Amino acid sequence: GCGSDDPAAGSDSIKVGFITKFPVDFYDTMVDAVKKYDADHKDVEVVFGQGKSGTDDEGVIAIIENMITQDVKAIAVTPTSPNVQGALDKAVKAGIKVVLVDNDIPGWKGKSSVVATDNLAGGKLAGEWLAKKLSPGATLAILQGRLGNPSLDDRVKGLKQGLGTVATIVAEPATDCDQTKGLNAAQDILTANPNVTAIYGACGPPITGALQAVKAANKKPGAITVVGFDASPDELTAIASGEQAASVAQFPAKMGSLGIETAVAAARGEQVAATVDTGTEMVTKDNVSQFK
Amino acid sequence: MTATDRVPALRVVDAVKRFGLVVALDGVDLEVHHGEVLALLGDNGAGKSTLIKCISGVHRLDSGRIEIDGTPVDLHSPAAARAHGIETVYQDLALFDNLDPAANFYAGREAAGPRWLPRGLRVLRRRAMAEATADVLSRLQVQVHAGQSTVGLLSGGQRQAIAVARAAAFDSRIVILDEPTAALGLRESRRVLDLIVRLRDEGRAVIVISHAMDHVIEIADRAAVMRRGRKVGEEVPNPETRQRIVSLIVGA
Amino acid sequence: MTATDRVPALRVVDAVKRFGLVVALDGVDLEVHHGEVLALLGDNGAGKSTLIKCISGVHRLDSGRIEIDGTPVDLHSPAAARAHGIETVYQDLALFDNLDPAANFYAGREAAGPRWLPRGLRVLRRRAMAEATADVLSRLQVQVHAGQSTVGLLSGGQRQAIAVARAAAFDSRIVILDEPTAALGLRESRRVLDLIVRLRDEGRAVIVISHAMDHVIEIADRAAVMRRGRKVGEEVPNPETRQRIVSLIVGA
Amino acid sequence: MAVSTTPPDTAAKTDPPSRRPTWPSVALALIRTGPVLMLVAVIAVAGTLSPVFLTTRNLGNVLAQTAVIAILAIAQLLVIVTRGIDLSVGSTIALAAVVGALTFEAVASTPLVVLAMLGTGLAVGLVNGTGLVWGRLPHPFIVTLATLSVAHGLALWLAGGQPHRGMPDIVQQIGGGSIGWLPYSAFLVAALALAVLFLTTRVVWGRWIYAVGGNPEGARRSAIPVNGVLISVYALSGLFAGIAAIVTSGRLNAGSPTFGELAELDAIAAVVIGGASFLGGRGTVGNALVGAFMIGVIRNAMNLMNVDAFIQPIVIGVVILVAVELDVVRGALERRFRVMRAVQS
Amino acid sequence: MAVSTTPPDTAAKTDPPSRRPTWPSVALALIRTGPVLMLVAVIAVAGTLSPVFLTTRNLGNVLAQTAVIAILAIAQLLVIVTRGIDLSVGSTIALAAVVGALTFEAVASTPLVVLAMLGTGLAVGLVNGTGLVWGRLPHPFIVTLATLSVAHGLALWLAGGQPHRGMPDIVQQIGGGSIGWLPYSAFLVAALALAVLFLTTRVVWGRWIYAVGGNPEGARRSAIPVNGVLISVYALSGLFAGIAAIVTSGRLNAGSPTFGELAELDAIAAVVIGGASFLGGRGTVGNALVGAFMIGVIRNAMNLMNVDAFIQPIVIGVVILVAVELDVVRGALERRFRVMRAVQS
Ligand SMILES: Nc1ncnc2c1ncn2[C@@H]1O[C@H](COP(=O)(O)OP(=O)(O)OP(=O)(O)O)[C@@H](O)[C@H]1O
Ligand SMILES: Nc1ncnc2c1ncn2[C@@H]1O[C@H](COP(=O)(O)OP(=O)(O)OP(=O)(O)O)[C@@H](O)[C@H]1O
Ligand SMILES: O[C@@H]1[C@H](O)[C@H](O)CO[C@H]1O
Ligand SMILES: [Mg+2]
Ligand SMILES: [Mg+2]
Repeated sequence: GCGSDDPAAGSDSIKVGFITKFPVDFYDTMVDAVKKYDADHKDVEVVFGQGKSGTDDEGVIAIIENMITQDVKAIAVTPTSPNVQGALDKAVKAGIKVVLVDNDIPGWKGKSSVVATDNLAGGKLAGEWLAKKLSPGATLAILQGRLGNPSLDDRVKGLKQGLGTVATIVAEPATDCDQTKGLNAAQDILTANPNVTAIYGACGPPITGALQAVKAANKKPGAITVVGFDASPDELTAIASGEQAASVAQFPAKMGSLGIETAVAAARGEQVAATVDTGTEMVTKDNVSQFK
Repeated sequence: MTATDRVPALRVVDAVKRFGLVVALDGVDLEVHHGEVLALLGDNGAGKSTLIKCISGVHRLDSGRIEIDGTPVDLHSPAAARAHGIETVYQDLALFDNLDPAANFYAGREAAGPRWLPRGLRVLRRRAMAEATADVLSRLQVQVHAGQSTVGLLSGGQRQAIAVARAAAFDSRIVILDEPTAALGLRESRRVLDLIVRLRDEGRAVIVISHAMDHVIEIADRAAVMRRGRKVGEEVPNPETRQRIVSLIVGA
Repeated sequence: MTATDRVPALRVVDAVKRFGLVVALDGVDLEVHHGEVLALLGDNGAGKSTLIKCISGVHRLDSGRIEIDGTPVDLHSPAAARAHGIETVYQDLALFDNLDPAANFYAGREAAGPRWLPRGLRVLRRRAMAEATADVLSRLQVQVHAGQSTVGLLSGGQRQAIAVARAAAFDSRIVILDEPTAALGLRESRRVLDLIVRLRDEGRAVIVISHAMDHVIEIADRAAVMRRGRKVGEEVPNPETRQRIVSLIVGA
Repeated sequence: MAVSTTPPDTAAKTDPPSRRPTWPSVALALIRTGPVLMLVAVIAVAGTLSPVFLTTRNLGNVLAQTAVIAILAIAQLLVIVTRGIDLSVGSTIALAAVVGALTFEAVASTPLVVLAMLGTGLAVGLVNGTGLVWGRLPHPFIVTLATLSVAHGLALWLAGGQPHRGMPDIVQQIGGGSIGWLPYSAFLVAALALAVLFLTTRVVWGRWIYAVGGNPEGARRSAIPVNGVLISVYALSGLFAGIAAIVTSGRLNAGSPTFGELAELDAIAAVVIGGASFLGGRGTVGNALVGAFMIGVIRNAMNLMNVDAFIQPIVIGVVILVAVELDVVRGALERRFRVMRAVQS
Repeated sequence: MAVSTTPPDTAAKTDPPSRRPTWPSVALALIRTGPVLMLVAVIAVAGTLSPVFLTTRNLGNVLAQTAVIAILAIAQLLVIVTRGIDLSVGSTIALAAVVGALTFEAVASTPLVVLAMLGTGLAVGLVNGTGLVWGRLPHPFIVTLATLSVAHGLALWLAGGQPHRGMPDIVQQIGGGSIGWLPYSAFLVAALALAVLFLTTRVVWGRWIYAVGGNPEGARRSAIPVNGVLISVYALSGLFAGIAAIVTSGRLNAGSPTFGELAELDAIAAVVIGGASFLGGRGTVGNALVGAFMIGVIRNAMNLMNVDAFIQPIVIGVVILVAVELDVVRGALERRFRVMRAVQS
């Protein structure tokens, strides 16, 4: 059921909250999967909530509080940061099961389960992939996401760990995951460092922008190794055409459906796994067809 | 020279205007004829400015009516009043401190062309406006320097002169001046008084608000006195009636 | 009553003030004594307001000096001028349209306590201020209604009366009034003239700018005439000297 | 000057106010409550559409969720009354929270943490105020935009881009604790609002703020210490941002460089919804609070009603516009009723 | 009124302007160039610190990167001159871009896509203008904040939260193409700036804009169609946001609900850096452009110099503040030199 006026939503119907960070395609895909689950399960009513930005702790907390008021039995939430744990504690105290989706809150005891990618591990994966691909003396530019956003920061941190000392990092501007800012930054990087070997981006839109800058600089497609994160539809197209080398894929739809399933199970008092790794995978030209 | 035509250029009938608890106009009747200077007198707060603002479309009457050349008109906005040939110098001057004298002078009726374009899109005739403005101002003996770009920096009298010149320069049939010489020096006042007389001689209807009895006696054909929102009397102002007018004003 | 003490209350020596290309003051000397009313005359734009603004700390002189009771002073701000006992009514009134009459009246010297607190943190004596303001205003015969909460809505004369009352009410040694009766009616003008005479009789030094020769002759002990930024002469104003003063003003 | 009491006999006449309550005067009394009326209307609609809205538990949530906007709005009101604007308050929250969290990590002393946060806020405010005044800047937009940027950068840099968890218990209580359903932060908001109400209506300084906003040059000529007033107003705005930082970091038990993002826009919107004017000299603390709660209530109600995230901004925009428009109509009605009452009496 | 030419003989005397160029007049000529001088200073510093900065290639980048801010700033200037503000332009870019992208998906007609984007921008602008005027709102902050919110929500909803890729070739050229190193968008900016310069300085409507901003009540009393002027200004601001949407979505070859986020703040900052006043009636197109390029140059230079991302906001804040402060000093110097020249001659 998808509303209290739904006749099928009887007394045994159970109300579960699903909270995402902010309106971007990544969460849209996730929410679509949950909506589908909602439509398929007459005995579950999902209430949704979404913050305003990737760092909108206050907004997410307000939604959590409001869901407590509405007596949901479980909340699946993509935490903007560990800062939301106080509000989640309140939920747990009110007998609500909490499932973290997309990102973990390390060290927080209240969670029933974590259905997520490990962003640090994802970043490391990209770093190791690049380390293999690049030759010593290579130079790398990093397009950061939104400064202070833990999951985005982890992707950069992970990359540096995986990369080791193979390449020198020549620039790492923040792009707020915005395509225009990514394009501007990449243009400037290519002007200042015309011979940069590789570009890594912590999220999809700036990578799409960077590809445009590479093209505008009259570089041959693929001359610069461009690696992204999230494997957005635009990135997949670029990988298929050879403009982009690779991207770290997450599986938002999977996170959504597994997240809501886990939350419902926890709410019904069933035993749930402490962690459900939805996995990350390196998407390259070789395997891109599987992701389309 | 007193006007003798039967239909007044402007007629106000039973005008009432309230601001909250204040009754600024309390049933005022007024007439002014073409070729006549009517002085509007009264103490501070008597309602003079309110009355002329109602005639100029700044305020709307709560009740009562206004006729021009015998026809009732709806002066719902200053634009409507201007369309009916009413031109006003306000007590607070309503100048644009950020604009130069010429722009102030022509505000709302800029010289511009070509004619077939909508008014707002016409190209300004800046040179022509600047020259005409300088001429009119020098005629009022108030020199404004080229170095003074905006009227916000002019002296009190220079500002008033610009406002008066603006109202008189264009071909309107009813000219209203709210204390036009208050900030003016001797010579400038004289020029404005001459100007008022010339406006009358051109057949326009002129309403002047002034606290300067000498000026009133010199130029006005008729004086209407207001007190506490009502019209309390009319006189032909001259040295003999002076004391009677003063009594009307102060209500003694 | 003309002042006879040797040291002037206020003395301006060789004052020069330029605004870009305009020389508003061009070497002006001026004195006014305690117990004296000095009229400052001149055509529009002659530099009168500029001079009193320099004395009041609004503008700084480009060169020249100002002495109070024989001592050179630095009037770098209106606060400094006020600290030296100078109180001014400006031509543009400088009222607060968003505040009520009492708040305007006491602006910058609010009645408040307790004394041991820094001035800004004292608690307003609102009732006392309202009452005193009403008294002072009614004495000037300008009634302001309770329903009129902010002075922005008052008539031109009501506004001017508040500004004049404000400058006169407090115990300052030098009072400067820039065209204090320009917007006032007959009765209100009379009250202000009486007020000026009383200020003089209390031993204060008074400078009045006015274009109304009758008023000047009636109340001023001495008249200084400015033209084009210079002081062009001084006279004791009376009916006999009237014509000479007028000639000085218009420069003929 | 001696005082005489000549009775008024000139000037336009005034009708005496009526004593008997007539229907226009009842309508007037209702309508005069001003923007509060609109807030009550919004609350009524929210309560009707969502039954949980009016539960004490939810009202507690609304109060807690709106505390930060409300605190910022109270101070922003003063800034706006002086014809100014303070864009830096959101970033200041971030900086103060980070400084507080780092202080807590270093010394774990509650008074020091609180002082550090308040001091940081005050410092940013003083930079704004003195920069505006001594820099003779034409408008505070620029200096507060600059400190917005600088404080944000400093917060990121000090925090190393990371949130720092942990706040003293008292701070956590202030931000997240409650007596029954009434959050402590609501009491804090009430106390601050009352203090500023007192300052603005009863104290000389408050009078000066309105004078400076109404006529800055006139204020200078009246020997009002205009520069001091401006500096004090920005200092207070900074200090209140520091207080807001305490509430935020207490509620979230952390200090993070992402706190307070765009909070300045909420605060300014609240003040403007409450009827203050960018042209200065107008606006009241009470109405600024009403504006803050208008925003808070709408957001809360939409969450409760499970309004689609894409639709929420549309609803917020429309509701704010309608509320303000109704207030415009209300004002016109108030004037009309005043006249009617005067005529009837 | 007949015209006489009595020579002036009263009033303060004026020194004739000097003919021979003296050193104060040379200094004055330099100093008078205004904010441009500050921009040149910033460019000089950037060129010194980063050798690539002054390469044509980089200058081309700067032009392309600043085009959107510049377009918005030109229109925002007009709004601010009328004492207004238009907060909705960023969201309008998003909405127009999404509408354009969806149109392109549906019909693939270039003129229709362009018309759809311009029309969307114009529509939002008309809503702002008529809402302000007919709603008798006290300030455009509220209505444009409302449309900010509504346009953002509509863009999200229409796009389903997703970016939609694909734009007609011509649109892509406008946004991303160039002749040599000169981007087409720079020509567009220049053309729009010249057009608005002409409108503001040579056309009646431009005169009215400054009159309405300088004295709204005076404008009404002068029979200037104040409401029409206000509506036209907001309509133009919306239209320019539509043009900015064409540039953005052409450059990125997509329409996405995330476009234009916070672009309004950049535009307003540019206008204010260029010396316009929120109190209305003051400001020029040229200086608004200078403000836009000041922001663009600083951002570009920091990227070139690889300034730490945490430090960038700090540098931006400080540089903007310093530039504006220098302009204040410049203005004071200008007045001083004017007097000096007058005295010398
Ligand atoms: N702030 C200013 N900037 C530029 N010019 C100014 C400024 N103030 C005054 N002026 C100019 O200086 C000259 C003297 O002005 P001032 O106001 O002193 O004249 P005034 O004698 O008071 O005239 P009025 O009788 O009309 O009030 C005028 O030409 C005026 O335009
Ligand atoms: N917009 C307004 N709102 C409220 N009260 C007003 C408004 N305009 C005028 N009044 C009041 O109406 C009364 C009449 O004012 P008005 O300006 O017409 O007087 P006046 O005769 O022109 O006086 P003065 O000679 O001083 O200019 C005054 O009491 C004034 O305070
Ligand atoms: O953590 C999330 C997601 O993994 C996604 O990449 C979108 O932005 C981030 O904030
Ligand atoms: Mg009047
Ligand atoms: Mg003067």
